[in-house]
Amino acid sequence: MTGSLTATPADVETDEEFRARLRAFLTDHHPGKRPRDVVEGRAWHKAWLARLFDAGFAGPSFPREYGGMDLPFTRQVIYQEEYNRARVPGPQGTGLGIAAPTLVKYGTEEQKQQFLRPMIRGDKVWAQGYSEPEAGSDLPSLRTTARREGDSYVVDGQKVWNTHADYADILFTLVRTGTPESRQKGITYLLIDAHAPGVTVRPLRDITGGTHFSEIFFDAVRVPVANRIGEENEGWPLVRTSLGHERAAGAMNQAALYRRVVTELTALAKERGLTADPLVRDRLADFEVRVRIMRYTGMRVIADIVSRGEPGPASSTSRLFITTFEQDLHEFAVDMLGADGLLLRDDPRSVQRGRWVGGFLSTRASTIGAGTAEIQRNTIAEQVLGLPRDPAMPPR
Amino acid sequence: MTGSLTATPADVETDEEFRARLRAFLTDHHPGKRPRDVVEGRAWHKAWLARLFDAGFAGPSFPREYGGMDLPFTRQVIYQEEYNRARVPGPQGTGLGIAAPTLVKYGTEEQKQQFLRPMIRGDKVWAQGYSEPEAGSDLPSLRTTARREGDSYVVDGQKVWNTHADYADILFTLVRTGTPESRQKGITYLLIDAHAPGVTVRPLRDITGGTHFSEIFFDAVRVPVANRIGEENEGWPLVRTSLGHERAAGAMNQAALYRRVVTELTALAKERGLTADPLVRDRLADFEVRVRIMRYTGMRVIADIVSRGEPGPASSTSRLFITTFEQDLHEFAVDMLGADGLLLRDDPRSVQRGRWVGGFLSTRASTIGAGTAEIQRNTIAEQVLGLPRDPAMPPR
Amino acid sequence: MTLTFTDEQEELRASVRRFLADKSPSEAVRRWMESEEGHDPAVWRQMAEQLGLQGLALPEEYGGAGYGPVELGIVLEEMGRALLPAPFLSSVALAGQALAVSGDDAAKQRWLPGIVDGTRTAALAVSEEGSSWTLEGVRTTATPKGEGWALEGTKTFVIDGGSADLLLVVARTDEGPALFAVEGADGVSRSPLTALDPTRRLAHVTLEAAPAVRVGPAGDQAGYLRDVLDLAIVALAAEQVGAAQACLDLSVEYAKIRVQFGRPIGSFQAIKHKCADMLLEVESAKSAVYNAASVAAERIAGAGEELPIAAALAGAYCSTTAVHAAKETVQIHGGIGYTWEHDAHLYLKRAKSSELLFGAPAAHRARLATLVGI
Amino acid sequence: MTLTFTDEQEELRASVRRFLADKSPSEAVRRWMESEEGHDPAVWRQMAEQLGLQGLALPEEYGGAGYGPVELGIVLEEMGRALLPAPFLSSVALAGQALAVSGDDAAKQRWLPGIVDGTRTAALAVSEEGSSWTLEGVRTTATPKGEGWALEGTKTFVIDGGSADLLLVVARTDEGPALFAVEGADGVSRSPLTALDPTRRLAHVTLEAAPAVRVGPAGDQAGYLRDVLDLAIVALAAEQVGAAQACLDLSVEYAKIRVQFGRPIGSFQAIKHKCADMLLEVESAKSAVYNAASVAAERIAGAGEELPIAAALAGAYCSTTAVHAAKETVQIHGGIGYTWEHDAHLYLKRAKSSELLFGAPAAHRARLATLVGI
Repeated sequence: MTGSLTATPADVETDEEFRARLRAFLTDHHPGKRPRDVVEGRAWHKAWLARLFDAGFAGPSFPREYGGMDLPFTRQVIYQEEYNRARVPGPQGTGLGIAAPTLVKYGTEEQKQQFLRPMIRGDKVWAQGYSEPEAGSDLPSLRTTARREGDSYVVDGQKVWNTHADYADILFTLVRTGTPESRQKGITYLLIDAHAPGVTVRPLRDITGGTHFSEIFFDAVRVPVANRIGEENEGWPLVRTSLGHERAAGAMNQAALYRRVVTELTALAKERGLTADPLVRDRLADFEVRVRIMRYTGMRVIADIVSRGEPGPASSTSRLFITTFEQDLHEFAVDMLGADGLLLRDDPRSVQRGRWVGGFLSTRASTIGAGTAEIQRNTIAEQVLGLPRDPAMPPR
Repeated sequence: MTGSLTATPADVETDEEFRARLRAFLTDHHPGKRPRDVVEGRAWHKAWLARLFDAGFAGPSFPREYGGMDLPFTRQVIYQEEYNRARVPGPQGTGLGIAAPTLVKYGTEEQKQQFLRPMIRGDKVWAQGYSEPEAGSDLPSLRTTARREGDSYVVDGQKVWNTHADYADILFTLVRTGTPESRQKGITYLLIDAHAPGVTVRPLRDITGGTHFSEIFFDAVRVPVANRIGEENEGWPLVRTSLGHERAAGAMNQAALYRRVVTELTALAKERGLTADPLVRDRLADFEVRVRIMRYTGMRVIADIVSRGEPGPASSTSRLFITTFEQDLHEFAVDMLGADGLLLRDDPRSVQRGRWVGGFLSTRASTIGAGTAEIQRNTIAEQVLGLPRDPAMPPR
Repeated sequence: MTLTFTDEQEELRASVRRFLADKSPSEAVRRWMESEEGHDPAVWRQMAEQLGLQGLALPEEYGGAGYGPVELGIVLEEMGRALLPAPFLSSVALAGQALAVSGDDAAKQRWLPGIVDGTRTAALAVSEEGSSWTLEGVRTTATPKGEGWALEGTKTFVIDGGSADLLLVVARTDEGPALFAVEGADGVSRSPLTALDPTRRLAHVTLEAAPAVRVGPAGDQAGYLRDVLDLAIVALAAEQVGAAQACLDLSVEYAKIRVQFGRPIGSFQAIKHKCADMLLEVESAKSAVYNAASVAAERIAGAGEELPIAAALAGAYCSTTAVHAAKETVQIHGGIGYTWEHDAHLYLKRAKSSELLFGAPAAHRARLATLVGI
Repeated sequence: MTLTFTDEQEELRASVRRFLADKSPSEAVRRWMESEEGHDPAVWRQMAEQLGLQGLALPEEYGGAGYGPVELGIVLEEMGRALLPAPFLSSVALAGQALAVSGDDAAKQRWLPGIVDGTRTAALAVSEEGSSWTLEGVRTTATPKGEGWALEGTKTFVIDGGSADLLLVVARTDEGPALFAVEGADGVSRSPLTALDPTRRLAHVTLEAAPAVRVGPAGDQAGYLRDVLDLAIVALAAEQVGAAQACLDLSVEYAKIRVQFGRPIGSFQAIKHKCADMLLEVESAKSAVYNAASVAAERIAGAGEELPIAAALAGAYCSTTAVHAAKETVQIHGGIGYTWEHDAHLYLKRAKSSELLFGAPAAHRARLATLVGI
């Protein structure tokens, strides 16, 4: 399976040759349009990821012994550029982006051997189990408990805002093993079989009317102690496993995505004769400014990583920049379209199948999920600028 | 001196007759243009106030026995409208607006007799001594001390941001008589003779280049105990003496002032051909919206006071509304004028003697002085909306 | 100009609020918004029979109570607060007021009693494809035919246009735009729109030689049509203010009870400042809309020349306020505010929809600029 | 495109920062801004002699070091940070770069060596009354006269135009706009402007049959003039970013030490969020200006067709960032930030002034819109 990788090792191939080879593969094997049916779509997606893996083009940043490509960072960037350019589907679930780096850093050799390859190949879909109804921005207050019983933990509690959990195989989950007041000091990181008895996943309807998130209920779910990553009560630092490089590449992907979106919005505005309005032009120009800056910042962060080994402060504000940008952009698009912008996807008269109004709704989550914009600003202020903590906040 | 008042008592005169009589007086006795020279200007100002008082037209809200007019509230509004319309100078110093209501409520009969009439007539100019360099938004932490010695207090310390202090006769001042940690519980309210030995008033140059504020230094200044308003260590509640009605009338005055200013700015924009730009038109229209709302809110607050005896929540946000408005307005004016907007008063080519760029600078103080905009928002949230206090803040 | 309320008006507000809390709580709103009809006919009847709301601001000679835009504004503010799904805005505030100011006694006699007693509903059709809430954008034509007229054109975003018994349609004639009444299905095809706000029904209406009756006194060049549009804007602004106030209330309540990091989130400055800014905007929006309603009342009494200015001002400011308040409400509620179960999204959808139906804020400002001579 | 700096470039930044901290601290800035000359001639000489800053980005054949806009940007960023009052932007970045890209060997030979060694200064005169930093707004005319040309017109907001030994003036000819060199007082009257920013001298220049030499190769229609204007915008943007960073640093430092209510004000969310937003903008502005400088370098090397876009983008974003940062700095400092003694107002004045000198942000965006085909 790793044959194709070793056949053209990085040290004999130039960056541009690598780019060409990847581009050729992605073009030649492009899986075409996703089937409309959700279940068929997932199978189609899985088949694509397996093909990608089998050709040696999966897991660009992960070690070869676990099925990854182990690319140097500059080449990871090339990989992301080409992948994005080809418009082929990315990983299913959130395992590769979040759980995999944690496993690589904190997992035992057995765990890495067991879990990484099927994850990278896409055979197993992973979903996150962090958030809880009562512990939103204050994750350290989580209440889902795990009680040790012999070689197992028994898990009880509820998680929420879990993307992909409705078809996931493995849930990487934070549970409380310490006292209720133990906060960060009593949290353990467990991998839970989503198909185990006692696990119930219920789709959660959100403001878009869709079910992009789920709730997970654990009712006396038995989890082998072997599925614990790191030590008991020492799971908290694992949440913070630096995604530095992935995050930088992710920001570049977002920049490329929104580059297309701004171009499409501008085309729409012109098509409808709206650019005659200087107020519309001014706003569109502002989005043009911001989407370009998004790309320059991404490049700057990457350049810093390559030349100094670490990103500068610009990397800390990327997410806030992007999330506020995408909210502003979608809302402006609706405003620009006027009442026509209100028509939803299902309306035959909707503009571009209601994508803008849909985005207006879904991007409300951008400044909430994975830490609200307010929490992000706190973090930037404290961790990057070194401003003092609020004395009435629990210690970090 | 009160003869003219009793000659036409409110109960035999209709509101419209009162308005006509006041308007006639203000028109007939309009003092003309203020002399350029600062000292001459102050004397001219004083003479006007004395003439106003002698005609029975000073201190609309204050009791007659101390020289005021004791007008019912509706008539105070008429008074303010006419006064503002006539464009005659208002009171000198900040005594009438701030200290007088405190004196009326907390002063002894002797103090009222001694201080109010000369203040209302403008014979004595009053200035405030609250702020200190270290106690900005956190006024209860003030450090200027007053030590009791027989029939006197001996005052030492420094005050800052005192308007009119450079020509004031009386400084109404907060001093610490309790322990350094006593906060609100150790503050006393003193009237200090600005000409007493040990008082030094030093003009403070601000960002406009002008000296609109002063610093006051107290070096062993002896203040008679008779000049204490309220009890020792019980001065803090005096600071909060409700200015309810005056504040509502003040907001109406601001609305009338800015009504003129927006009209003038629009005229300037048209004169320079700038209203052809839809971006300029949109901003001007927004100021038009806001300045009209300012007036409606003022009227609404007054209507509530008249009909229910107290203003609604709208009165709590007026100041924030006005201060952000005046900042936005002046900055926009400079932006609209482009580089020409940068020329200062002294430049012969300046636009309207640099009033807009001057306003751009001076309105920076609007969101700082008398409680920053941030503190104002806290207060609104806590006192009007009932949101809980920050647990790390000292008790109020 | 009155900017405060009498005891009687406050009592009206209180009784409408009680009625809606009782008859149209969130569960009911959600049930009816997903229904075929879109609203509860029983509640609609009770509104008419018990409270007389449909007739409150319509003339006494047709069964109404003869109050005006100020009282109507109070009712609409409460309906906005409760997100009531009902054809009240369309039938009473838009069509009802349009008939009332038409000066056409025959038309009033014919249609107002049914609107007043709630047995019939009407809708006002102004916007067309690519246009907004303006007379200038009207391309639908009316040509004389027999005793009446024939209408040709397409109207869209007609509020409750799918269910209304009577359509009042703005159309062009050789003498300028005028208002026409269309009843029955002859030449009329209506299709529902699937749009952002689930609590309000919108329709697309195609008119092909649809028989119509002209509304408006003979010889009049439909000068009152601008008033019709402005009264609608003022009515919607009242609804928006009510919704914004509801958002503020929801946010403040939640901020007091939601605990994070061991303390209520309302003790954090970021949340406090958001709420304080919302209060500022809500109070300012009230000033704008109370003024506008007051001017509208004067207008109906024959004065109130400032109505176009007051309406444009209220339309611009209240729209922005309601959308901002709703967005902040979602944000302050965090994850819960993003769920279908919480009402925050209903306010967001109502606010965003209302912001664009009668012209976006910038369009209102542009009109205001012209009106005040900028 | 390079968006990170080499060790050599970082060393350049460090040495310029050290030099300015040593030679031009706040006290010196304040002393010289109130002086007749407006800057310290000794520091100016040392900049040339010890660091060679004036020649850093100018061609080697005229005594320069031959670096380009990226290195010049680093220097300007540091000067913006230090609010250095000196004719560097005008003489080196505006006039020096204009000459360098003119393609006119004679002009370069004649004037660049003096600019490079700091013995002479030059200024670039573009704006006229009622116009801004555009070629379209130029009404000053140049007519052939003898061997040279005669200029007629009025230039304003000329940075350091009062003291410059050489004026480079954009004027109209029958063949379009072109650049002209004016030396001496013949036909030239200069008067200082009293404007917002005390750290930068501006002049009003009247030209009445002023003898001039055309700059630019024969036959060229001055196509490089757009580059001249864009290079100026990029240079100013670098200064703005430096000033914005200084504002952020001042604010963060103050927020750490200023105690109110028994705790540093930096522990309050309101202050934290202001600082976080400033960081976001400053970092974004850096991305904009580093890209622009990099494109400018490509442009000078004969490519970089995106320069107009990159310059408009940097001009729009960096202007706004610097003004916002300066306003927040005043606000965060409270009363002390409103005093003449604190530097906050100097940054505010520099930022507001820079925002408007070469076209306001909306003008940059309008140009960008056209350039990218919006």
